[in-house]
Amino acid sequence: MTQSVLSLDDLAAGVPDGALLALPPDNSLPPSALVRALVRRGVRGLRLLGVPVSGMVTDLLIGAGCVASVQSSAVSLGEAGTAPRFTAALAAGSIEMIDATCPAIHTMLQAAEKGVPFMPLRGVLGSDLLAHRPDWRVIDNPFDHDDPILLLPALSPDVAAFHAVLADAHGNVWVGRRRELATLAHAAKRTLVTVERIVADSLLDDERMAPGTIAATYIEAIAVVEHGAWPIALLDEYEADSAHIAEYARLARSDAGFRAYLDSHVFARSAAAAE
Amino acid sequence: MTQSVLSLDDLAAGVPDGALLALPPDNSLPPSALVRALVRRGVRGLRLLGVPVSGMVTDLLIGAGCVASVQSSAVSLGEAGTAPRFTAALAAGSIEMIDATCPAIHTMLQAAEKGVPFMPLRGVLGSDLLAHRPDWRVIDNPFDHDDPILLLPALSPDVAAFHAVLADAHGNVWVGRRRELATLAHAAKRTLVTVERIVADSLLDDERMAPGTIAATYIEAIAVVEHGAWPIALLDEYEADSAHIAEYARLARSDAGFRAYLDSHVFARSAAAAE
Amino acid sequence: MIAPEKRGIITPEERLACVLARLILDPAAPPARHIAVGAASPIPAAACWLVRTLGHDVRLSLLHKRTGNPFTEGSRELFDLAGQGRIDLFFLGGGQIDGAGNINLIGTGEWPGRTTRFPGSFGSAFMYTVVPRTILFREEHSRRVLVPRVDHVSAAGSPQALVTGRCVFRFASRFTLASLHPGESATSVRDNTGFAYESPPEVPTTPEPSEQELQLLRGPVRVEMLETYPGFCRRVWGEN
Amino acid sequence: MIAPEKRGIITPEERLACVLARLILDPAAPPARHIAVGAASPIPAAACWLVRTLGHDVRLSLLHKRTGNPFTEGSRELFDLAGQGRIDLFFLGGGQIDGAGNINLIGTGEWPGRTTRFPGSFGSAFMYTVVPRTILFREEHSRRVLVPRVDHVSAAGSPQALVTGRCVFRFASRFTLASLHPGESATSVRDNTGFAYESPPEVPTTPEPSEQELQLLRGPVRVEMLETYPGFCRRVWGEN
Repeated sequence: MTQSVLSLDDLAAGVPDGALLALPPDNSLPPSALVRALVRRGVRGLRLLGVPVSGMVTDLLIGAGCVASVQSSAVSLGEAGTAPRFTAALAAGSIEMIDATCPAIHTMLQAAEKGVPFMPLRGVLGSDLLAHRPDWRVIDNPFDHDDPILLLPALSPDVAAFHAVLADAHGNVWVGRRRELATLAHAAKRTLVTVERIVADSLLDDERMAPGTIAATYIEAIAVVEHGAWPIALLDEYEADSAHIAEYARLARSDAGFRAYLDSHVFARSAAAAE
Repeated sequence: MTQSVLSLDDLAAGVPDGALLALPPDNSLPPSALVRALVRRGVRGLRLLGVPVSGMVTDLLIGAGCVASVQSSAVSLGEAGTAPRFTAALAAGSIEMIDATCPAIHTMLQAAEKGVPFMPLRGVLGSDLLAHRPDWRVIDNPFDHDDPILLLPALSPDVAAFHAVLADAHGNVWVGRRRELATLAHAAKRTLVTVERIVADSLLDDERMAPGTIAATYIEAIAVVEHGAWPIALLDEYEADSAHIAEYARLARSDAGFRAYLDSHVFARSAAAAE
Repeated sequence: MIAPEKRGIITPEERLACVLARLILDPAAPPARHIAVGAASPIPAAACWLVRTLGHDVRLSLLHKRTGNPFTEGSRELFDLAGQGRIDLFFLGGGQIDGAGNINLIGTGEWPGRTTRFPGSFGSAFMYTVVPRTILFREEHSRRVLVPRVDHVSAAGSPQALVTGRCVFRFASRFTLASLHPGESATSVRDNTGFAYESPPEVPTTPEPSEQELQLLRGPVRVEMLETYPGFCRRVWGEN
Repeated sequence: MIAPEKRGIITPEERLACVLARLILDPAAPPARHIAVGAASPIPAAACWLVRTLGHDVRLSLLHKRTGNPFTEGSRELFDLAGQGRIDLFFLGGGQIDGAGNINLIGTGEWPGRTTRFPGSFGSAFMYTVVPRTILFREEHSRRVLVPRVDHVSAAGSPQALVTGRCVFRFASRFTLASLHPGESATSVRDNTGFAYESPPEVPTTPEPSEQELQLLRGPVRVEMLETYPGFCRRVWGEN
């Protein structure tokens, strides 16, 4: 295989400071362990992209001071409530927020996937989002009259990262029905993936596994991290650790609480060694 | 389930004369048995769409006088050579040919899938296809200077038809990695599917089957037809009957030979009863 | 099944689910054959399941259903479905909602919500205009939420109705008070609503759930909801 | 493995595969890290496998490989890949090819090929301009195929080269004769070529396959090709 199987830290080293880093939200295989490794490494100035919204790992990166800007359609901890470090950073003015709406982010990634400079999207025209997105453009539909329509520019993340269930020996990775990750990998310049495990047989040789597989073509490097999505759920592999997420939500309300969380669950030798 | 499980003939009755009927080519689950039932029914004036090219069932429909026009990027029997009835009908001027190029057809279907009036595509500009596609339009890329780009209109087939491996009791159908059929079903107004068999358990409950599944939302009706792709291959279920296809290619070179083929393999009581 | 001390007591959640179910089935509105429901919307989800268990042939797409999730094209499929015209009805909420039907999920104060930040617009800017019917739903009914003019418009549209913890508003270019939930009055609604709305001289009381509706909610609807909304089920219908 | 009567005889297909392999590896051209090969292209496919078995790290996407097909996004994925800039090299043929590098897959006579209809343009109108390197390949080298001006332009582009059963042309705004296959002469090529091209005073002979190349073609390449191109393998390399 041309993909490298790396240690988690070496995979994290592949995310340069200042990168436009695309991350899926908490229902779509976020790379939680990789993000903790990024925090340990002390990455700085990340420009995060929520695909199409953002969850706990985004809040963690913001709290740890790794983030310059967030482009997303929402930042939230889901059932656990608002994203406290995100909210605090916005109030402090320490990060830039670039608001979007879910289908617009999908569309911008699809334009990059197709290699076209833009793609249209219906709706959105009555929203104040438009006034804050100088990169979005309204044109008259050339196929009709009096029909303004939004054009969105292609968006190609520098790095996409997610936690897949498994990879095969050829570097193909399996994400089940979370096919937005395939679009993301197609659109991104580089894709880094953590997986629970590596299997020997080619995923592409199995008609039942192939449809949920992202071909190795799109994958730059892989690290094996068991429970790499924890505390987030991973398809039918394991459920969310709701108690832990609630604890995070509680601690992260204050700077001190967030520091304590980092010390216990990100920086502590035992936490790092587990990954 | 809201989908009906019909007999093959009742499914065929769902394709009205003159419909814009989208059909996949010979590597992508063509509904061969359904097409034979359409020929027996005597459907007329079909406007066929190749997704994105056309194979044996298109040639068969043309030869049987069912077709008014073909929009496709190529019509061919693959290894068995040129499509003889297509070629004869074009020489006779009895069908209209609307030439396209593969990614343009994918793009037009994706525009319909997204509910946008058009979608751009790179390339194509030097091709004579453009002069013969008044529905295609070149504009200046609004995001750049001196950058002409092709816009393709959304294309929503009246009916899409294909032969899937299986359906579940809820009407979800499984097509493996032939995901262009998902895009097609999303884009089409109505989708009719034949399947080898129906399984009891929901395909959507199985993370390994779900990614190759088209949800019942998009499926109007299903008929169970064993070997419904024959003589074409069906994924890992069965291989192509190359000898039969070669025989078709040979017989279909002449009007008389094609009639003989129809009599033996489409109209004969034994042939019809087998479906 | 239902904790004894709750038996017979109709919870606000049950009442709201029934209100939403009746709006879904409103014979004056275009039929809702396919409804999509977001993750943080257990009451709208309960309303949809109630409609289903009442015997209506409606397709439900629960966005965050973990097993049996109907989306196999990834998270863009909901929006593509809506773009295709295949979603008839969607529910939206808002940190702020104004009298023109605008919703604000961005925040208050200077853009992008320097005073109070809300989570963000999600798909609202698209869904509100593309889906034929939208029901606005927000339990909190206060001048903080229902404002004369939202600070920022996440999405603009024409809702079928706005359902709150106090009342039902119908919408036709502006809101009209349609019914008051038990315990509310024209005055209590007026006092807690920041935007102007029509108020007929006689405002009916929101009908209570029927015995059949309650039985369905507490039986088959609860069973369907358990996997996706365990916390909600526990809170409304008790343990086990 | 190889039928005794064929041992030692280099077939035209083997020669052409080696010619294409050398063009793929041309150090003057941008590197070919990912090559896509169409269904009806066994010789280009053999060339690609030869490059692979020679030890070069090149990714191959065989469009109609039945098992292990790398495309899991359906048949549009090839074109999206090309649009992303991830395909470095593609092969195209043509019912007609002209001296400007245009190819015609539509047909001859009045549009859309009323005299002789070809199958259609496939993805050529896109791939030829979007993929950085295109090698044109057509075994038949005749005035019927190589024409002054194609009747219809399926696709226009700048090929790296045109390889036929008689010779290799390189391209830079027009074709230049680069090498003659064994048995051909400047005259035989001139007589059978309908378009004008540059011809240097001395045209080298196309080098024969090396012993290593032949062994790889007849061994591991043949094994890789068997599933997708059984008829071709039988014809070129005999039974079993």
